[in-house]
Amino acid sequence: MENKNEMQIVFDARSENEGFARMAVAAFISPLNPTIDELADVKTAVSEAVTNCIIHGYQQGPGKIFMECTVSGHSVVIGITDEGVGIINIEQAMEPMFTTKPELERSGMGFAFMEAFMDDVQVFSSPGKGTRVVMKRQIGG
Amino acid sequence: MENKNEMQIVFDARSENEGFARMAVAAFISPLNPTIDELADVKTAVSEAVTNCIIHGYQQGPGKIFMECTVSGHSVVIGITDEGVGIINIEQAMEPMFTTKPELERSGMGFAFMEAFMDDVQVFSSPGKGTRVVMKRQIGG
Amino acid sequence: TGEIKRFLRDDGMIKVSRTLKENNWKIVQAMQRLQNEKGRDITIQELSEETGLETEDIVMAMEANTEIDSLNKPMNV
Ligand SMILES: Nc1ncnc2c1ncn2[C@@H]1O[C@H](COP(=O)(O)OP(=O)(O)O)[C@@H](O)[C@H]1O
Ligand SMILES: Nc1ncnc2c1ncn2[C@@H]1O[C@H](COP(=O)(O)OP(=O)(O)O)[C@@H](O)[C@H]1O
Ligand SMILES: [Mg+2]
Ligand SMILES: [Mg+2]
Repeated sequence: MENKNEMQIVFDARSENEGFARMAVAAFISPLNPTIDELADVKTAVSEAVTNCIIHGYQQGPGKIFMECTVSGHSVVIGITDEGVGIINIEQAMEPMFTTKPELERSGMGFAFMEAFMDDVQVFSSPGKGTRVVMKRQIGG
Repeated sequence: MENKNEMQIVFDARSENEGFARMAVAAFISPLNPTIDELADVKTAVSEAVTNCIIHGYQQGPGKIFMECTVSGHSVVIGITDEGVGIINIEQAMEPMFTTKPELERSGMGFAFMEAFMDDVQVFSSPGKGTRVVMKRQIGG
Repeated sequence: TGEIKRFLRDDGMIKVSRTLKENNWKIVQAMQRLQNEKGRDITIQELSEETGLETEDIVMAMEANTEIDSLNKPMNV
Protein backbone atom coordinates (compact mmCIF):
# COMPACT_ATOMS: atom_id res chain seq x y z
CA MET A 1 0.00 0.00 0.00
CA GLU A 2 1.57 3.24 -1.14
CA ASN A 3 -0.37 5.96 0.64
CA LYS A 4 -2.53 6.60 3.65
CA ASN A 5 -5.71 4.66 4.31
CA GLU A 6 -8.08 5.83 7.05
CA MET A 7 -11.24 4.80 8.83
CA GLN A 8 -13.27 6.09 11.75
CA ILE A 9 -15.89 4.17 13.67
CA VAL A 10 -18.40 5.31 16.27
CA PHE A 11 -20.19 2.57 18.18
CA ASP A 12 -22.22 1.99 21.33
CA ALA A 13 -20.31 1.20 24.53
CA ARG A 14 -21.61 -2.34 24.96
CA SER A 15 -19.54 -5.40 25.68
CA GLU A 16 -21.01 -7.20 22.64
CA ASN A 17 -19.28 -4.59 20.45
CA GLU A 18 -15.82 -5.49 21.72
CA GLY A 19 -15.58 -8.29 19.15
CA PHE A 20 -16.82 -5.93 16.46
CA ALA A 21 -14.14 -3.34 17.24
CA ARG A 22 -11.40 -5.98 17.27
CA MET A 23 -12.55 -7.54 13.99
CA ALA A 24 -12.98 -4.17 12.30
CA VAL A 25 -9.35 -3.28 13.03
CA ALA A 26 -8.17 -6.77 12.01
CA ALA A 27 -10.06 -6.50 8.71
CA PHE A 28 -8.80 -2.97 8.09
CA ILE A 29 -5.12 -3.85 8.55
CA SER A 30 -5.21 -7.23 6.82
CA PRO A 31 -4.22 -5.80 3.39
CA LEU A 32 -0.83 -5.12 5.07
CA ASN A 33 -0.37 -8.90 5.26
CA PRO A 34 0.25 -9.11 9.01
CA THR A 35 1.47 -12.31 10.61
CA ILE A 36 -0.98 -14.22 12.77
CA ASP A 37 0.89 -13.04 15.87
CA GLU A 38 0.83 -9.40 14.79
CA LEU A 39 -2.90 -9.64 14.20
CA ALA A 40 -3.48 -11.25 17.59
CA ASP A 41 -1.36 -8.58 19.32
CA VAL A 42 -3.26 -5.68 17.78
CA LYS A 43 -6.61 -7.32 18.53
CA THR A 44 -5.68 -7.82 22.17
CA ALA A 45 -4.62 -4.18 22.53
CA VAL A 46 -7.87 -2.97 20.91
CA SER A 47 -9.92 -5.21 23.20
CA GLU A 48 -8.24 -3.85 26.31
CA ALA A 49 -8.74 -0.23 25.27
CA VAL A 50 -12.39 -0.76 24.30
CA THR A 51 -13.12 -2.70 27.50
CA ASN A 52 -11.68 0.18 29.50
CA CYS A 53 -14.04 2.65 27.79
CA ILE A 54 -17.04 0.44 28.59
CA ILE A 55 -16.15 -0.55 32.15
CA HIS A 56 -14.27 2.47 33.46
CA GLY A 57 -15.11 5.34 31.09
CA TYR A 58 -18.86 4.76 31.01
CA GLN A 59 -19.09 2.57 34.15
CA GLN A 60 -21.07 0.08 32.03
CA GLY A 61 -23.70 2.73 31.30
CA PRO A 62 -24.61 4.09 27.86
CA GLY A 63 -22.13 6.05 25.74
CA LYS A 64 -20.31 6.18 22.43
CA ILE A 65 -16.83 4.91 21.65
CA PHE A 66 -14.82 6.59 18.87
CA MET A 67 -12.15 4.57 17.13
CA GLU A 68 -9.92 5.57 14.23
CA CYS A 69 -7.28 3.65 12.41
CA THR A 70 -4.72 5.02 9.97
CA VAL A 71 -2.40 2.88 7.91
CA SER A 72 0.54 4.49 6.14
CA GLY A 73 3.20 2.27 4.70
CA HIS A 74 3.73 -0.40 7.33
CA SER A 75 2.70 1.80 10.23
CA VAL A 76 -0.65 1.41 11.97
CA VAL A 77 -2.02 4.06 14.35
CA ILE A 78 -5.17 3.34 16.33
CA GLY A 79 -7.02 5.91 18.45
CA ILE A 80 -9.74 4.85 20.90
CA THR A 81 -11.68 7.56 22.71
CA ASP A 82 -14.57 7.79 25.17
CA GLU A 83 -16.46 10.72 26.66
CA GLY A 84 -16.68 9.11 30.05
CA VAL A 85 -15.42 9.85 33.56
CA GLY A 86 -11.75 10.35 32.61
CA ILE A 87 -8.62 9.52 34.60
CA ILE A 88 -7.23 11.74 37.36
CA ASN A 89 -3.74 10.28 37.57
CA ILE A 90 -2.69 8.75 34.22
CA GLU A 91 0.76 7.69 35.37
CA GLN A 92 -0.68 5.73 38.27
CA ALA A 93 -3.44 4.24 36.08
CA MET A 94 -0.81 2.90 33.68
CA GLU A 95 1.18 1.10 36.38
CA PRO A 96 0.91 -2.67 36.04
CA MET A 97 -1.54 -4.07 38.62
CA PHE A 98 -3.12 -0.70 39.36
CA THR A 99 -6.90 -0.90 39.14
CA THR A 100 -9.92 0.89 40.52
CA LYS A 101 -12.04 -2.21 39.87
CA PRO A 102 -10.22 -5.02 41.69
CA GLU A 103 -13.16 -7.39 41.21
CA LEU A 104 -12.44 -7.68 37.46
CA GLU A 105 -10.58 -10.40 35.64
CA ARG A 106 -6.90 -9.59 34.77
CA SER A 107 -7.04 -6.71 37.18
CA GLY A 108 -4.88 -3.74 36.42
CA MET A 109 -3.08 -5.27 33.43
CA GLY A 110 -4.93 -3.59 30.56
CA PHE A 111 -2.46 -0.76 29.94
CA ALA A 112 0.45 -3.15 30.55
CA PHE A 113 -0.91 -5.42 27.80
CA MET A 114 -1.39 -2.51 25.41
CA GLU A 115 2.21 -1.45 26.03
CA ALA A 116 3.47 -5.01 25.64
CA PHE A 117 1.63 -5.65 22.38
CA MET A 118 2.06 -2.28 20.67
CA ASP A 119 5.21 -0.28 19.87
CA ASP A 120 3.91 2.88 21.51
CA VAL A 121 0.91 3.78 23.72
CA GLN A 122 -0.14 7.27 24.73
CA VAL A 123 -3.00 8.14 27.05
CA PHE A 124 -4.74 11.52 27.23
CA SER A 125 -7.54 12.21 29.68
CA SER A 126 -9.57 14.96 31.30
CA PRO A 127 -11.56 14.04 34.41
CA GLY A 128 -15.26 14.44 33.61
CA LYS A 129 -14.57 14.76 29.87
CA GLY A 130 -13.13 11.48 28.73
CA THR A 131 -10.10 9.45 27.77
CA ARG A 132 -8.16 8.91 24.56
CA VAL A 133 -5.63 6.16 23.92
CA VAL A 134 -3.38 6.30 20.85
CA MET A 135 -1.43 3.16 19.99
CA LYS A 136 1.11 2.52 17.23
CA ARG A 137 2.44 -0.63 15.72
CA GLN A 138 4.69 -1.44 12.78
CA ILE A 139 3.24 -4.31 10.75
CA GLY A 140 4.73 -6.66 8.19
CA GLY A 141 7.97 -4.96 7.35
CA MET B 1 -30.45 -8.38 22.06
CA GLU B 2 -33.17 -6.29 23.65
CA ASN B 3 -32.52 -2.77 22.48
CA LYS B 4 -30.88 -0.82 19.70
CA ASN B 5 -27.22 -1.17 18.85
CA GLU B 6 -25.62 1.30 16.45
CA MET B 7 -22.39 1.96 14.62
CA GLN B 8 -21.16 4.42 12.03
CA ILE B 9 -18.07 4.06 9.90
CA VAL B 10 -16.31 6.52 7.62
CA PHE B 11 -13.64 5.11 5.34
CA ASP B 12 -11.67 5.92 2.20
CA ALA B 13 -13.22 4.95 -1.13
CA ARG B 14 -10.60 2.38 -2.11
CA SER B 15 -11.26 -1.09 -3.40
CA GLU B 16 -9.08 -2.62 -0.68
CA ASN B 17 -11.64 -1.33 1.87
CA GLU B 18 -14.49 -3.30 0.35
CA GLY B 19 -13.49 -6.33 2.39
CA PHE B 20 -13.21 -4.18 5.50
CA ALA B 21 -16.74 -2.81 5.06
CA ARG B 22 -18.16 -6.27 4.47
CA MET B 23 -16.39 -7.72 7.48
CA ALA B 24 -17.28 -4.81 9.74
CA VAL B 25 -20.99 -5.34 9.06
CA ALA B 26 -20.63 -9.11 9.45
CA ALA B 27 -18.87 -8.66 12.80
CA PHE B 28 -21.42 -6.09 13.98
CA ILE B 29 -24.43 -8.30 13.28
CA SER B 30 -22.86 -11.53 14.50
CA PRO B 31 -24.31 -11.21 18.05
CA LEU B 32 -27.67 -11.83 16.29
CA ASN B 33 -26.32 -15.28 15.47
CA PRO B 34 -27.02 -15.16 11.72
CA THR B 35 -26.77 -18.29 9.59
CA ILE B 36 -23.86 -18.59 7.15
CA ASP B 37 -26.32 -17.85 4.33
CA GLU B 38 -27.76 -14.76 6.02
CA LEU B 39 -24.23 -13.50 6.61
CA ALA B 40 -23.24 -14.17 2.98
CA ASP B 41 -26.35 -12.34 1.73
CA VAL B 42 -25.71 -9.23 3.80
CA LYS B 43 -22.02 -9.22 2.90
CA THR B 44 -22.82 -9.44 -0.82
CA ALA B 45 -25.29 -6.55 -0.59
CA VAL B 46 -22.76 -4.41 1.31
CA SER B 47 -20.05 -5.21 -1.27
CA GLU B 48 -22.28 -4.16 -4.14
CA ALA B 49 -23.24 -0.88 -2.49
CA VAL B 50 -19.65 -0.03 -1.52
CA THR B 51 -18.33 -0.96 -4.97
CA ASN B 52 -20.90 1.39 -6.50
CA CYS B 53 -19.67 4.27 -4.33
CA ILE B 54 -16.07 3.63 -5.39
CA ILE B 55 -16.61 2.96 -9.09
CA HIS B 56 -19.61 5.13 -9.95
CA GLY B 57 -19.91 7.67 -7.12
CA TYR B 58 -16.25 8.65 -7.00
CA GLN B 59 -15.28 7.29 -10.45
CA GLN B 60 -12.38 5.51 -8.72
CA GLY B 61 -11.02 8.83 -7.47
CA PRO B 62 -10.58 9.85 -3.80
CA GLY B 63 -13.57 10.27 -1.48
CA LYS B 64 -15.15 9.09 1.76
CA ILE B 65 -17.79 6.42 2.19
CA PHE B 66 -20.20 6.66 5.14
CA MET B 67 -21.77 3.48 6.43
CA GLU B 68 -24.10 3.00 9.38
CA CYS B 69 -25.68 -0.10 10.77
CA THR B 70 -28.48 -0.31 13.31
CA VAL B 71 -29.63 -3.52 14.91
CA SER B 72 -32.90 -3.57 16.84
CA GLY B 73 -34.37 -6.88 17.77
CA HIS B 74 -33.84 -9.08 14.73
CA SER B 75 -33.93 -6.20 12.28
CA VAL B 76 -30.78 -4.87 10.61
CA VAL B 77 -30.71 -1.55 8.77
CA ILE B 78 -27.61 -0.59 6.79
CA GLY B 79 -27.04 2.81 5.19
CA ILE B 80 -24.22 3.38 2.69
CA THR B 81 -23.61 6.90 1.42
CA ASP B 82 -21.17 8.67 -0.86
CA GLU B 83 -20.70 12.31 -1.78
CA GLY B 84 -19.96 11.53 -5.41
CA VAL B 85 -21.55 12.24 -8.77
CA GLY B 86 -25.07 11.06 -7.89
CA ILE B 87 -27.68 9.36 -10.07
CA ILE B 88 -29.96 11.27 -12.46
CA ASN B 89 -32.57 8.54 -13.03
CA ILE B 90 -32.77 6.21 -10.02
CA GLU B 91 -35.54 4.03 -11.43
CA GLN B 92 -33.55 3.32 -14.57
CA ALA B 93 -30.34 2.76 -12.58
CA MET B 94 -32.09 0.09 -10.51
CA GLU B 95 -33.29 -1.90 -13.54
CA PRO B 96 -31.50 -5.24 -13.82
CA MET B 97 -28.80 -5.07 -16.51
CA PHE B 98 -28.75 -1.28 -16.63
CA THR B 99 -25.23 0.03 -16.32
CA THR B 100 -23.25 3.11 -17.29
CA LYS B 101 -20.04 1.06 -17.09
CA PRO B 102 -20.65 -1.93 -19.36
CA GLU B 103 -16.97 -2.92 -19.20
CA LEU B 104 -17.39 -4.09 -15.58
CA GLU B 105 -17.96 -7.61 -14.42
CA ARG B 106 -21.56 -8.52 -13.43
CA SER B 107 -22.71 -5.50 -15.39
CA GLY B 108 -25.81 -3.79 -14.18
CA MET B 109 -26.74 -6.37 -11.54
CA GLY B 110 -25.59 -4.56 -8.39
CA PHE B 111 -28.97 -3.13 -7.37
CA ALA B 112 -30.70 -6.37 -8.46
CA PHE B 113 -28.42 -8.28 -6.07
CA MET B 114 -29.06 -5.86 -3.22
CA GLU B 115 -32.78 -6.29 -3.78
CA ALA B 116 -32.46 -10.06 -3.99
CA PHE B 117 -30.41 -10.38 -0.83
CA MET B 118 -32.10 -7.81 1.39
CA ASP B 119 -35.76 -7.44 2.38
CA ASP B 120 -35.91 -3.81 1.33
CA VAL B 121 -33.63 -1.43 -0.60
CA GLN B 122 -34.13 2.29 -0.99
CA VAL B 123 -31.95 4.62 -3.03
CA PHE B 124 -31.75 8.39 -2.60
CA SER B 125 -29.55 10.54 -4.80
CA SER B 126 -28.89 14.10 -5.89
CA PRO B 127 -26.81 14.58 -9.03
CA GLY B 128 -23.57 16.30 -8.08
CA LYS B 129 -24.17 15.73 -4.37
CA GLY B 130 -24.12 11.99 -3.83
CA THR B 131 -26.02 8.79 -3.30
CA ARG B 132 -27.45 7.00 -0.30
CA VAL B 133 -28.62 3.38 -0.20
CA VAL B 134 -30.62 2.09 2.78
CA MET B 135 -31.09 -1.67 3.04
CA LYS B 136 -33.05 -3.72 5.57
CA ARG B 137 -32.91 -7.35 6.50
CA GLN B 138 -34.52 -9.50 9.17
CA ILE B 139 -31.91 -11.82 10.71
CA GLY B 140 -32.24 -14.98 12.77
CA GLY B 141 -35.88 -14.96 13.70
CA THR C 1 -35.32 -13.75 -5.37
CA GLY C 2 -34.49 -17.34 -4.51
CA GLU C 3 -33.69 -17.88 -8.17
CA ILE C 4 -31.06 -15.14 -8.36
CA LYS C 5 -29.38 -16.49 -5.26
CA ARG C 6 -29.39 -20.05 -6.50
CA PHE C 7 -28.03 -18.94 -9.85
CA LEU C 8 -25.19 -17.04 -8.20
CA ARG C 9 -24.25 -19.89 -5.92
CA ASP C 10 -24.31 -22.47 -8.72
CA ASP C 11 -22.26 -20.09 -10.78
CA GLY C 12 -19.64 -19.84 -8.07
CA MET C 13 -20.09 -16.06 -7.88
CA ILE C 14 -21.03 -16.41 -4.26
CA LYS C 15 -18.64 -18.64 -2.46
CA VAL C 16 -20.55 -21.01 -0.25
CA SER C 17 -18.45 -20.65 2.83
CA ARG C 18 -17.53 -23.63 4.91
CA THR C 19 -18.56 -23.52 8.53
CA LEU C 20 -16.25 -21.68 10.90
CA LYS C 21 -15.40 -24.97 12.53
CA GLU C 22 -14.24 -26.51 9.26
CA ASN C 23 -12.22 -23.41 8.43
CA ASN C 24 -10.68 -23.39 11.86
CA TRP C 25 -9.50 -26.95 11.59
CA LYS C 26 -7.95 -26.23 8.18
CA ILE C 27 -6.24 -23.10 9.49
CA VAL C 28 -4.79 -24.68 12.60
CA GLN C 29 -3.35 -27.53 10.56
CA ALA C 30 -1.95 -25.27 7.86
CA MET C 31 -0.40 -23.03 10.51
CA GLN C 32 1.44 -25.92 12.11
CA ARG C 33 2.62 -27.23 8.76
CA LEU C 34 3.88 -23.82 7.61
CA GLN C 35 5.45 -22.96 10.93
CA ASN C 36 7.42 -26.20 10.96
CA GLU C 37 8.49 -25.65 7.40
CA LYS C 38 9.50 -22.00 7.74
CA GLY C 39 10.43 -21.81 11.40
CA ARG C 40 8.76 -18.41 11.85
CA ASP C 41 5.44 -16.66 12.36
CA ILE C 42 3.12 -17.09 9.36
CA THR C 43 1.45 -14.24 7.49
CA ILE C 44 -2.24 -14.17 6.74
CA GLN C 45 -1.45 -14.29 3.00
CA GLU C 46 0.58 -17.45 3.41
CA LEU C 47 -2.27 -19.04 5.35
CA SER C 48 -4.69 -17.96 2.65
CA GLU C 49 -2.57 -19.58 -0.07
CA GLU C 50 -2.05 -22.75 1.94
CA THR C 51 -5.72 -23.23 2.86
CA GLY C 52 -7.36 -21.76 -0.23
CA LEU C 53 -9.49 -19.61 2.11
CA GLU C 54 -10.02 -15.88 1.67
CA THR C 55 -8.09 -13.73 4.17
CA GLU C 56 -11.53 -12.56 5.35
CA ASP C 57 -12.51 -16.10 6.28
CA ILE C 58 -9.22 -16.49 8.13
CA VAL C 59 -9.81 -13.31 10.14
CA MET C 60 -13.33 -14.57 10.95
CA ALA C 61 -12.15 -18.01 12.01
CA MET C 62 -9.40 -16.50 14.19
CA GLU C 63 -11.97 -14.35 15.93
CA ALA C 64 -14.16 -17.38 16.61
CA ASN C 65 -11.05 -19.00 18.04
CA THR C 66 -10.30 -16.17 20.47
CA GLU C 67 -13.85 -16.35 21.76
CA ILE C 68 -13.45 -20.04 22.43
CA ASP C 69 -10.05 -19.36 24.05
CA SER C 70 -11.46 -16.76 26.39
CA LEU C 71 -14.34 -19.04 27.35
CA ASN C 72 -11.81 -21.65 28.33
CA LYS C 73 -9.86 -19.23 30.46
CA PRO C 74 -10.26 -19.60 34.19
CA MET C 75 -12.22 -16.70 35.64
CA ASN C 76 -9.92 -15.72 38.50
CA VAL C 77 -6.47 -15.30 37.03
N1 LIG D 1 -11.22 4.71 29.50
C1 LIG D 1 -11.02 4.91 30.84
N2 LIG D 1 -11.79 5.78 31.54
C2 LIG D 1 -11.60 5.96 32.86
N3 LIG D 1 -10.66 5.30 33.57
C3 LIG D 1 -9.87 4.42 32.93
C4 LIG D 1 -10.02 4.17 31.54
N4 LIG D 1 -9.09 3.24 31.19
C5 LIG D 1 -8.41 2.94 32.29
N5 LIG D 1 -8.86 3.64 33.36
C6 LIG D 1 -8.33 3.60 34.73
O1 LIG D 1 -7.06 2.98 34.71
C7 LIG D 1 -7.04 1.82 35.54
C8 LIG D 1 -6.11 0.78 34.96
O2 LIG D 1 -6.59 0.30 33.72
P1 LIG D 1 -6.11 -1.13 33.20
O3 LIG D 1 -4.63 -1.16 33.19
O4 LIG D 1 -6.80 -1.42 31.93
O5 LIG D 1 -6.62 -2.14 34.33
P2 LIG D 1 -8.11 -2.60 34.71
O6 LIG D 1 -9.00 -2.31 33.54
O7 LIG D 1 -8.00 -4.07 34.97
O8 LIG D 1 -8.50 -1.82 35.93
C9 LIG D 1 -8.48 1.39 35.63
O9 LIG D 1 -8.74 0.64 36.79
C10 LIG D 1 -9.21 2.74 35.65
O10 LIG D 1 -9.17 3.33 36.93
N1 LIG E 1 -23.15 5.29 -5.75
C1 LIG E 1 -23.46 5.57 -7.04
N2 LIG E 1 -23.15 6.77 -7.56
C2 LIG E 1 -23.45 7.08 -8.84
N3 LIG E 1 -24.07 6.23 -9.70
C3 LIG E 1 -24.41 5.02 -9.24
C4 LIG E 1 -24.12 4.62 -7.90
N4 LIG E 1 -24.57 3.36 -7.73
C5 LIG E 1 -25.12 3.00 -8.90
N5 LIG E 1 -25.02 3.98 -9.81
C6 LIG E 1 -25.54 3.95 -11.22
O1 LIG E 1 -26.46 2.87 -11.32
C7 LIG E 1 -26.04 1.96 -12.33
C8 LIG E 1 -26.44 0.54 -11.95
O2 LIG E 1 -25.75 0.12 -10.80
P1 LIG E 1 -25.58 -1.44 -10.54
O3 LIG E 1 -26.93 -2.07 -10.59
O4 LIG E 1 -24.79 -1.64 -9.30
O5 LIG E 1 -24.77 -1.96 -11.81
P2 LIG E 1 -23.24 -1.71 -12.22
O6 LIG E 1 -22.49 -1.28 -10.99
O7 LIG E 1 -22.76 -3.03 -12.73
O8 LIG E 1 -23.24 -0.64 -13.26
C9 LIG E 1 -24.55 2.19 -12.45
O9 LIG E 1 -24.04 1.79 -13.72
C10 LIG E 1 -24.44 3.69 -12.23
O10 LIG E 1 -24.76 4.41 -13.39
MG1 LIG F 1 -8.61 -2.66 31.60
MG1 LIG G 1 -22.64 -2.08 -9.14
